[in-house]
Parts: sequence; C-alpha cells; structure tokens
Amino acid sequence: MTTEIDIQHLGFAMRHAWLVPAFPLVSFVLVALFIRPLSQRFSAVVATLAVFSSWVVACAIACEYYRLCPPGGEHPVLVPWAFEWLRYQPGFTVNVGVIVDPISVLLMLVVTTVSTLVHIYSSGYMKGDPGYGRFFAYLNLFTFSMLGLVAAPNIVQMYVFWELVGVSSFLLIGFYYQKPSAVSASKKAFIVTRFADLGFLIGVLTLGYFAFNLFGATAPAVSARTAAHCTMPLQPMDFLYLTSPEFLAKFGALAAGSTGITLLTVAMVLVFMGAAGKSAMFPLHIWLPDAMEGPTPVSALIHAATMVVAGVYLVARMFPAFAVSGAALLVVAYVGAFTSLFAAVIGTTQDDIKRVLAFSTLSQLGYMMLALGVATMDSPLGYTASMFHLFTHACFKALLFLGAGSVIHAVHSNEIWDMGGLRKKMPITHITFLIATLAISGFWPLSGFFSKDEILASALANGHTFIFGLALFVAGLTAFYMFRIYLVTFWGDFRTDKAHHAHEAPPLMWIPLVILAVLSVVAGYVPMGKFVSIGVEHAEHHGINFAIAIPATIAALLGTGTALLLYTGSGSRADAIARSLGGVHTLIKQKFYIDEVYLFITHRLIFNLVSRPIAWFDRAVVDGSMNASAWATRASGYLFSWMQTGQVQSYSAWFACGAMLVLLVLWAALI
Amino acid sequence: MLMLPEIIVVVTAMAVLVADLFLTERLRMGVTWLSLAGLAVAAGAVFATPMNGSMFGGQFVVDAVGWWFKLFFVISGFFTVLLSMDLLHGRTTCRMRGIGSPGEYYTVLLFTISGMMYLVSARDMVLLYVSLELATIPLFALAAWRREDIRSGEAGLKYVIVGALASAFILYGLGLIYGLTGQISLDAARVLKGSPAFWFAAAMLTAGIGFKLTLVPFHLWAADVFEGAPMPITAYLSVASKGTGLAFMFQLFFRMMGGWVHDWALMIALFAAVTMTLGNCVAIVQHNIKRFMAFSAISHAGVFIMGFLGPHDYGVPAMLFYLLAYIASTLALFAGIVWYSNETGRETIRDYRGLSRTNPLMALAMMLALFSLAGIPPLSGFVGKFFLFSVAAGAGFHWLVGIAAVNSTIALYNYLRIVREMYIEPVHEDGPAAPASWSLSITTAVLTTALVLLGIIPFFYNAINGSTIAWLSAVLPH
Amino acid sequence: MNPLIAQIAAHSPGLRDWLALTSVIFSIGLYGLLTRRNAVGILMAVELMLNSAAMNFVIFNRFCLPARMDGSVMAIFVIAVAAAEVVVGMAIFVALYRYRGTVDVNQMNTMQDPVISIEGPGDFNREVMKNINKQYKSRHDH
Amino acid sequence: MIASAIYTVLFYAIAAGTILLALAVVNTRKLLRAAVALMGALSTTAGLYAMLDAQFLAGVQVLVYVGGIVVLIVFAIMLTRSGELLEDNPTLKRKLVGAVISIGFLVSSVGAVWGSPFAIASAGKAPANDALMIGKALLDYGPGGFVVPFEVISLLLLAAMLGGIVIARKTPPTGQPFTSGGDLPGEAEVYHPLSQRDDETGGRAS
Repeated sequence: MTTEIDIQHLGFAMRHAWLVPAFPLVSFVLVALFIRPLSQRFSAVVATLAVFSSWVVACAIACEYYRLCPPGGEHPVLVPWAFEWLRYQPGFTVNVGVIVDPISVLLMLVVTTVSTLVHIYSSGYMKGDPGYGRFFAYLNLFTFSMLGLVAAPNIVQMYVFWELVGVSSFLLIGFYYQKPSAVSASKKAFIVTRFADLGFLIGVLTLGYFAFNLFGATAPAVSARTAAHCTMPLQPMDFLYLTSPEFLAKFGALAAGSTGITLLTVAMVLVFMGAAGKSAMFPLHIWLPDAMEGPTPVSALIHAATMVVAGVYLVARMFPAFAVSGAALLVVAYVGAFTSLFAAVIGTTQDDIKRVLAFSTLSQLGYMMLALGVATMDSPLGYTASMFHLFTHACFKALLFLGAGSVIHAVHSNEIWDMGGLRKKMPITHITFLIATLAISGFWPLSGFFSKDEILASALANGHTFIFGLALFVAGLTAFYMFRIYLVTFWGDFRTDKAHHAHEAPPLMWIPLVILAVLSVVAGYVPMGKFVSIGVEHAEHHGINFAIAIPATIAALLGTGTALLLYTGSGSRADAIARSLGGVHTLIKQKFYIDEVYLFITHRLIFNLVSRPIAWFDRAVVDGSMNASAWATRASGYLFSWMQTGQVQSYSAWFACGAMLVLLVLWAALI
Repeated sequence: MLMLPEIIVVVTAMAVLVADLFLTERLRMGVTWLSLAGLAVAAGAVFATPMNGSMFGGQFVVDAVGWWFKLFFVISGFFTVLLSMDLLHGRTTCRMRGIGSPGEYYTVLLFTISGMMYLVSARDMVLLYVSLELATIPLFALAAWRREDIRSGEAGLKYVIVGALASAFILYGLGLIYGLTGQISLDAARVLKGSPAFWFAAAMLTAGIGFKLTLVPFHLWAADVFEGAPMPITAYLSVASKGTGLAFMFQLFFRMMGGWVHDWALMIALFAAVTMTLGNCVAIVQHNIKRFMAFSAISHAGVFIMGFLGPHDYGVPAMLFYLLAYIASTLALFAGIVWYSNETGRETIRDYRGLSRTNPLMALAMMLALFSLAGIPPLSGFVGKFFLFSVAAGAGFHWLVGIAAVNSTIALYNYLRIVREMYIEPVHEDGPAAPASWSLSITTAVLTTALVLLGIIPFFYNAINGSTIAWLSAVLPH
Repeated sequence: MNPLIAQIAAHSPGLRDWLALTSVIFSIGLYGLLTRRNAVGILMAVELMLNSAAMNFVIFNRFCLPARMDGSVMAIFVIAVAAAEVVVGMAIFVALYRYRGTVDVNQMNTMQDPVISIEGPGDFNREVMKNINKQYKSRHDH
Repeated sequence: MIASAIYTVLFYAIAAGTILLALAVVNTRKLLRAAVALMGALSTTAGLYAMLDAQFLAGVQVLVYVGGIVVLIVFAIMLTRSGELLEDNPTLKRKLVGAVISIGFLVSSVGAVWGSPFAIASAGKAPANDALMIGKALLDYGPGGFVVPFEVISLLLLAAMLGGIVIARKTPPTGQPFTSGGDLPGEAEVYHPLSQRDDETGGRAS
C-alpha cells in the first residue's frame, strides 16, 4: 500500500523542518558573539532553550511523519524542505534541505534529547569554569552540525556537515586548552578522522562522477517514483537517487579494471572508511579513548550518543548501495565484529572510568556496524536492530557517562581505584548507574536486552554463526567490565579521603540522570520494527526469542558473576572477615587463591597474553603508522625545503633545469 | 570606450604622482584617497565596458575572461592600497623605518595594475611581452621598497635576477614562435604543427609561466621574496601576481597553443601534482608567516592549473571562480597579518598565539580565511576546490584527484597550525595593543563576508559561468 | 672566378647559422648568470641573453617576412624593457650595497629555509640529521 | 658573388668576435673589463643588425644599449665599488653546474632550430627606408600597428625610473641596518636554525 502524501500541503512542523538545525545555529551565533561577554549564566539558559526548541520541533516532525505513514506500513523518504545551493551545471545541482524518513527522525530525536539533557547537566557540571559561555557556544555549534548531518538529503550536504561536526568535536575535545594532553588529543582526533574523511571524499567524488554520468539513463524512473515526496527535482547527489535500485543496478555492473571488484564496492568501501573514522572502527579507533580528555558532558554527547553514531547512520543511509555490493557489506560486518571484540578485551583492563566507557562505546558501535553488516535487503532485521541498538545505547551510554561525570565531579579523579563505597554517598547516581550497567549488560527487562537480542537474532537468522558466537562472547565481556567498574566505584570501602567526603551532585545534574534512567528502562519496549524498516519484507521480531535470550542472559550472568567473584572478595575486607568466622585458615587460603586467580587471569593471562599484545599492536602498528605518515610528510618537507638555499643562482639553476625538463617531457610525450 | 578602465588607472597613477608633489605633509593622505577613488571608479568602468569588443584594429581586445580578470586585478589593487596605507603613512605602533614615499608607491602599484589589465587584452606578442614586463619589473622595485631593511633589498635582488632570467626565456620562446608562424599575432600560432622548435619554445614559455605562477621547480624565488618584501606587497604578490600568471597562462595556452592544450594535459597534471605536494610539504616546516604564505600560494598554483585539464567550458569558470575565492580569502588573511605586523613588528606563526582572546573578531576572520584556503565546506575555497577537482576527475585524472585530496589534508593541517596558535595556545604576553585601524577593519569585514557568501550563494559562480561560456565556444576549437 | 671565393660565397650564412649564433650567445649569458658572483655581473649576463633573444626577432623578420617590420619593432621594445630592468636592478643593487657593503650574491642568503632537527624514530633520523648538519655547514662556508 | 663572399666572411668574423666578447663578459674577474667587453659585444651585435638590413635598429642599439645601458652599468659598478675589487672566483661546483646547464641549453636549442621548418620567404628584400617603416608601425593605430605597446612601454619606463629613484635615494644615516622580523642573526631573538626547536614537537606536549 503506497501512502498518498501531498508534499505541498504538509503540516507546520514538516514545512518548517529547517527549524530543527536552525535553533542551535542562531543560538550559537547569539551566544558566541553577544551573550557570552554579558552573562555566563544567561548563555547556558539560551543555549539550553534553543536545543529544547529543536527537540519540540523534532517531536512534532516525528508525530506528523508517523501520522502520514503509520507504523507498520511503508516508510517513504520525504524531502519536505530544500533550496538550491550550488548549481554546477544544468542538471547538476546540490541542494540544502531536510530529509525526513524513519532513521533521520530517530536520529533527530536522539540527538535533540541527549543534547538537551547534556545542556542541562552541563549547566551544573561546568559551573565555575572560566570558559562556561564558550562551552555552551561550542555545544550549540556541535548540535547544529550534527542535526545538519542527520537532515542531509544529499551526500554533499552530508560531507559538509560531516566536516563541521569534526571541527566542533575538535574544539570541544581541546576545550581545556591549558592541558597539553587535551590539545594533543584534539589534534589526534582531528587528524585521524580527517584521514578517514579523505577516503570518504574520494568515495563521494567517485560516486558523484558516476551518478552524474548515469543520471540521464536512470533518473527518470527514480524521479517518477519519488517526485511526489520531494519539493525539489531529483539531483545526482541525492541519497534518493544514489540508493535507488535503478542506479545501483547500472553502477554495480561496472568493474574496476580487471580485478573483478565492482566500482560500487570500491566506492562503498571508501565511504565506509569515512564512516569508520567517525565511528572509531578498528584501525581508526585510536582517537576515541584519547578524546576523553574533553569535559565529561562532551564525552556523553559526542563520543557516546551522537557523533560517533554518524558513521553507523551513514552506512544505514547508504544501506541499499552496500547491500547491492555484498563485499562492502561483508567488510562492514567483519570490521564491526572485530572492533567489538577488540575493544571489549581492552576495556577489561583499564582503570580510568572514562576510558572503560570509551572502549565500551567502541565495542557497542562495533555491535551496531556488525548488525548492519549481517542485514540484507531481503532480510533486513539487522538494519532495524542496529537502529534499535543505536537508540537504546544512546540512552544508557549517555547515562553512564553522565553518571561517571557525576562521580568524577565528586571525587576529582578518573581512577576507579580512587573511588569505592560511593553508593552510600551518592544514592541517585548509584541507582541510575546500576540501571545503565544492567541495561548495557543486557539483563531483562531493560532496554539493552531487547536491542542486543535483536542483533544476535539477526546474525543467527542470516547464517553468520561465527559472528553470532563472537557477539555472544562480547556480551559476556561487556557484563564483566561494566560490573567491574560498577563494583569498584560504588561498593567496598572508601579508598581515598576524597571518596569519603564525596556528596551527591546538585539537582541540575541528577535530574538528567533520572530522565535517562527512565528512558533506559522503557526504551526497549518500543516496537522498533514497526517504525524503522527498509526493503520489502517487514522486519518483525515478535516477543522474546528464547533460543537467543537464554544464551545471551547466561553470557551476561557469567560476566557479572566473574566480576562479583573477583571484585567483591578482595575489595571488601569487612565482609570477608564476617564470613571467615567459621574457619580462618581456609578463608585465608581461599582469599589467597582468589587473589592468585585474579592476578593470574587479569594480569598474567589477559593482560600479558591478550591485552598487552593488542595494546602494543594498537600503539606500535596502528598508532605508529599514523605517526609515521605524519613524520614522513614532515621529513619530506625538510627534504624539499633543502632547495631553498637562499642562493639565487641555485634558484636560477633549478629554473633552467626545469625548462629543460619540460622540454624532455614534451619531447617524450609527443614524438 | 573599451580601454576606459586602463586609462582611468593610468590617469589616477599620474594624478597621484603630481598630487604628491604639491600636497603638504599634513595632507599627504590625499594620495591614498585619490588611489582608492581611482581604483573604485576603474572597477565601475570595468562593469560598464561590454564583455566583447576590440579597439585599434584588434590590438586591444576585451572578452569575458579578460573582463573578469580585469575586475579581479582592480579589486586586489584596491585592497592592497587599503592594506598599505597604515604602513606608508606611519600610522603604526611599530615604527618602521625605510618605507615611505607613498606617492611613488601608489603610482608604481597602479602602473603594475594597468600592466596586468593590458596583459589580458593583448592580442600580439609585443603588447603581451611589454605589458607582462610592466606588471613585473615595477614589482621588483616594490619588493625592495624598504631600502633600509637588508631583507627587502635581498628580496629585490633575488626577484630581479630570477625575473630577468624568466623574461629572457619568455622572449626566446616568443621569438621562436614568431619565426615559426611569421606573424606577431597570438592567434596565428594556433595552427602550428608540432616541430622541435615549437616544443622548445613551449618549454621556454612554460618556464616563464612557471615563474609568474610559482610552479615547481620555478617557484624557488617566491619564499625569499615574500619574506623580504613589505607586508602589503607580499599580499599583492600572492594574489595579483598569481592572477597575472594565470592570465598569462590563459593567453598562451588558450590563445596561442589552443590546439595543443589537450595533448599537454599530462604535463599540466604533473605540474599540478608536484607543485601542490611540494608547496604543502614545505609549508609544514615554515615558521615565518610570510614564508608560510609563499608556500601556501605555491600549493594553490598547483590547484589552479587543474582547471586546464578538463573540458574548458567547466575548467575556465572553475579557475576564475577559484581565483576570486582565493583573492578574497588570502587578502582577508593578510589583513590580519598586516595588522599584527604593524602593531608588533613580529611575523612568525608562534607570535599569533592566543589571538582569539585578545582580538576575537580578527581571529575569527583569520580562521574563516584559513578554513576557506584549506577548503573546508561551506566556505568559498571548498566550492572552488570542488569544481576544480571535478574538472580533473572529469578529464580522467583520477590519480591527480587522489593526490589533491591527500594534499588538502596536509594543507588543512598546515592552516590549522595557525588556528591552533590563535585558539588553543596561551596568550602572547606582548601581543598587539591597538585594535585594527578602520582601513584594515573594513578590508577584513568585506572580504570575510565575501569569502563566506561566495561559498553559499551560487550567484557569483553562475555569473562567471554564464559569461564565459560564450567566449569559450568562440575561442576554442571543438 | 676564384673557386675559394665561390666556396666561401656558397657558405653564405642561412637562417640556421644566424639562429645558432644567438643560441651560443644566449647560452654564454646563461652561463654567466649561473656563475658570476657579483650581482652587477649577473645583470650584464642578462643583457647578453636579452640581446640575443631580441636578435632572434630581427633574424626572423629578415628571413621570414622581410616586407613588414614586426620583428624590428619587437627588438626596439626589448631594448627599452632591458633598460627598465637595468634601472630597477641597479637601484636595488646600489641600495643593497649601502647596507651590506657587498653585492656578492653568495652572501645574499639571510633568507633561506632553516634546517631543523626532525623528530623521528631511530637511527635513520640520526643519519638524516648528520647529513643535514653537514650540508648546513657547507652552505655557510664561503 | 664577391659581395656574397665578403658578407660570409664578415658574418663569421663578427660572430666570432661577438662570441669571444661575450665569453669575456662572463669570465673576466675585473668587472670594469667585463663592462667594456659587454660594450663591445653589443656593438658587434649592432653590426650584425646592419648585416640583417636593419640599419635603424643598429643605430638604436648603439645609442640606447651601448650609450645608455652600459654606461648605467658602469655607474653601478662604480657606486658599488665593484670595479676596484677582483671578483671572487665561483666555486668549481658552480662552474660545472653552469657549464652543464648552458651547454644543455645550447645543444637542445641548436638541435631544435636545426630540425624545424621555418617559413623562409624565398623572395623579398627589406625596405630601404626602415626607419620610416618602424616609425609608422609604432604610431599606427590600425591593425598591425603598435601604438598600444608604445604607450605601455612609456609607462614601464616611468615606473622603473620612479622605483629606481625611490630605492636608490639616500636616507639620513641613522646607524645600524635594521629589520622588522626579529628573526635575523644579531637580533634579540636569535634565529640560528640549529638552535631553533621545532614548535610542533619541541618543548611542550609530547
């Protein structure tokens, strides 16, 4: 059943969809130029209100979209608002507009919700910071860029905002510019993602070139199908065209040279390179742990809930193209799977609470990529699952980061071993953190359970048994490391004076925690399959599939149990003595034994055999190759600057030699 | 009256020279006003002239491309005067000795502008050569204008020697072409068949173009001359002189060797690749901002000539548009640099640290200009680069586009060095005390607005595109 | 008729001989430009080059289209341009001499790219640095 | 026939003289002698112009080049006291580089000229009154005239003169040479390249 939509007569929110990114932009300009010098406090209010207004509009758009295209039916792509930006030549125009379809609506909601909460939280967290107003200006800039990215109806606009997001992330990571580590982290993030964007750019150019060449042959069919849903004529760079079966069928038939690889695969792998950079997929992940140098609300907003999912969003947006080129999709699946395992293993050994969360984010992003990778157009459950996990993950990971921020705010340290016993001092933070931990570990009835379940189901359903097993293992590891930091932070004794004197965060900070906690609990009950779908068949995953839920829960329980075993025994001496009343000898022996096991497992086995080699590989090979290329560029700079001797006669000699060289080239080329 | 803009510029130059004799020291500012007014009127006159027509029996021709070039030259001259006035009239915090004689300075500057304008209208070798020299030789003097600064003199020396060498090479090449065709007209050479002498002449002329446009390996003079020349002249060299090089290349490659452009595409692509790579790599290791800007200009030369590769009805408007974007961005950046050097006398990149706190608006403008030069969307530099890259891709030079993309990453790193100094490093304890003068403020504001608007409003590109297509269909063999 | 004279007359210079002559003079000028140490000497070499390039025009005018005067006119313009070049060049050299006490182009290198240590990994870097330092020293030994 | 033979002999003699004088220009260590050699080379060129039936041009060459430009060069030699000194010899390396490049140029240019068809006019003699022709061409504003470059060259000469005057003008002596950048040897902020640490990696963040 095709939904009849009159694109010219939509409701207010749809017709004015540009308001969503416009609010933060206006607020950014106002705050940065005018309000910030006047009042720090007022800057925060204006910035928060602007993002909140965006949230209201986004909600209105969502309501209207699902009123027009009811859940469970077909979900066409609408472009209710656009204007012409660059006219390269007749028939090749790049527009700026807002795209409205299930995933953009979902992302708009996620971004505005998390951003609003982070704004509120930050107005408490950043209190007293000299850069208070500047911080809110940057946050607004980031929110604007991210919304512009989400709303992009064509790949050029996407690329433009992609870069803007990178710039604002650079500014926010380097917010504490007095700290050398923050400066180098921001530089690293920018350079690594920029390097990845290089691939993206080449991919865009390749796509654009062929899109334009094939436009005449394939566009009319696409245009006839979609014209009713767009306010502007179809253009070669539009996603609607790039993901249309007509174009992909033609483009997918072109081979790149005689290698047997299609050009489509090449282009899609290049595009995925950009996505992998933003979403910190192995081996381009190295910037994300360092990015934790930024203020914690930034980590929650950018490096957990929104910017890092831009890569997932891009792959989802271009999903039909990836699906036509099966090879590119396989790359996505395996890179995602490997990243999720790799990051989870490293996560078990970190002691900095934000770094653990960063590696956890990497791992969960890998999960989302994996889910996209195992989906196909015929069996698109993974697509829905990925978006579902993106949604639930945004809730509980933002909550975890904000909770961690609250703890750090109280203890003034990032080290989990500086904390301990905080459950009594910070009850609200503790409860919400626990909810988020349970959610990410995948315990029923919290949201993580449902979305993870769906990812596992999709992997199994499409025959990727190996990936399924791997994902199951990662689920166990996730539970382990999350409970590890949870237990060490909130249970046991106060390990330092600061932990002893910690107190609950102010209401401005805990109210967002509570809201996010509620969302983390209920988000799993959204029937995502009805709202987000692609392809012909509707991805429905009814109820709980026990064949998957039981192994997943067992894995989570195993992880949790190991954490309990390892971290409560040695951590809380008082409990141990209470239990030891029966037989002190055996207790000491057992304790000794547990310590040994702990040491052996963590330090000897995991650390030496797995984590350390991985970390070494990470630092020496992945990081090293990035540094080496930077070094090589600099070295070539010195090498070439050697021509600049300051001697005018050597300049003249080069000049004359150059003329001779041109002559040689001409002769060689033309005779 | 097709020659009206040139005549206005020349008459203004003469008037400035005469006025300088009669004005008292107190009224000396009058020469600046006169120059500015003359250039503004000349810009209006350019607008008033039609986009095609010829005078003196075809000796002097105006076409759409020349029309745009003239407009760009007048605009860059206008802003160069605005950038120079504080320095020339001693209205700076950091007192500079050895720069003065504003009347002569403006006169010489205006003469070079008229030379550039004649260059694009030339249709025979004599006018081409003479106007090229008019656009070059006085620049030697301007580079050496601060006669008490040994670096300025040294810059003049290097410029004059390499410039004379280039001039001799160009002349030798033109002579051979003249011999081959037997005619002094530029268009006559388009029917030439390939022969060793023709290729030899082409190599000589390419070297001459390379000198003006700073293509590798003819670029080596640029860094030293840029560093030694007075700051506004450095700005002028990096925009107007580059524009002249491009115009000269247009004249030679489209008019004279029009039938050969496609066969030489590989050579142009090699030049583009080597030039932008070397420029960007060497810029990494620069500390002096003038040298840095020299290498930035060199790498942009590589980007410019990518426009010669593709189908010309895309390439030519793309090059013109990028030239406009480049002029706006570079001059906006130089407004900040001139201001900083006027106030403190310092010119290394490290000196700009913390500028965003002491003068946030100027830092913002400089950042926008740097981002535009680096090609960050949606600023004009991005749009221009996008067009040029797609021209090269359309011509099948995918490897060149790859190299250019890698280069834009390196370039971004380079420009971010300055942004980082301004935004992230602690404030310079001895930074500029005074805010920018009104002339620099106006320059900055106008050009920054322009570089943003050029990128987001398609009008300008459409205007260039629309007017040049007719010219191209007339001038190019298909 | 004396056969020697006939022989000589038969070798009457053609276009190529004339052009070879200008090539030789141009090359000599180029050599001078590349080797002379005094800036004024370099300018003299440039004059030789411009002169021979101008002569090309006159030669072509004579041999290819004797009816018109284009090449000769070009030569006159070249002479004028050369004069302008010399004026500016000499002014710069005189001003420079006033403050440097010399116009030796080898010493005109206050502006050049500095040679800086490359922070890089391992022995390779040390080798590179050693070479660069050596070259730097040689650049300043005159 | 005899005229032709004389012409031939004259050509080779003058050409050899010009080449010798040109070699003297670039090789003499005394600059004043080089200037005299240059004067000679330009005069013999004037002779060659005369042999090319360009008598007016030969006159211009002697008047402007020999009489004007070379005198200017001699002035410059005097003002920079280059005439009193023996110029330092260029290094062997530089000589070698110069020789290789100029011989490369010579070989390729002669080769290029030799292998190319030039449009040699079989008939036609230069007009007898070339001064009149040139004068007409310079002031002709129709097709094939040169009135525009003629005006432009006057601007060039004026601009060059103005620039030259300003630069060579003496300013009141105020002592030390100075510079603005603060990055020259001898300035407060010493810019010795080897002591300068790289701002990317040196000092601060590692």
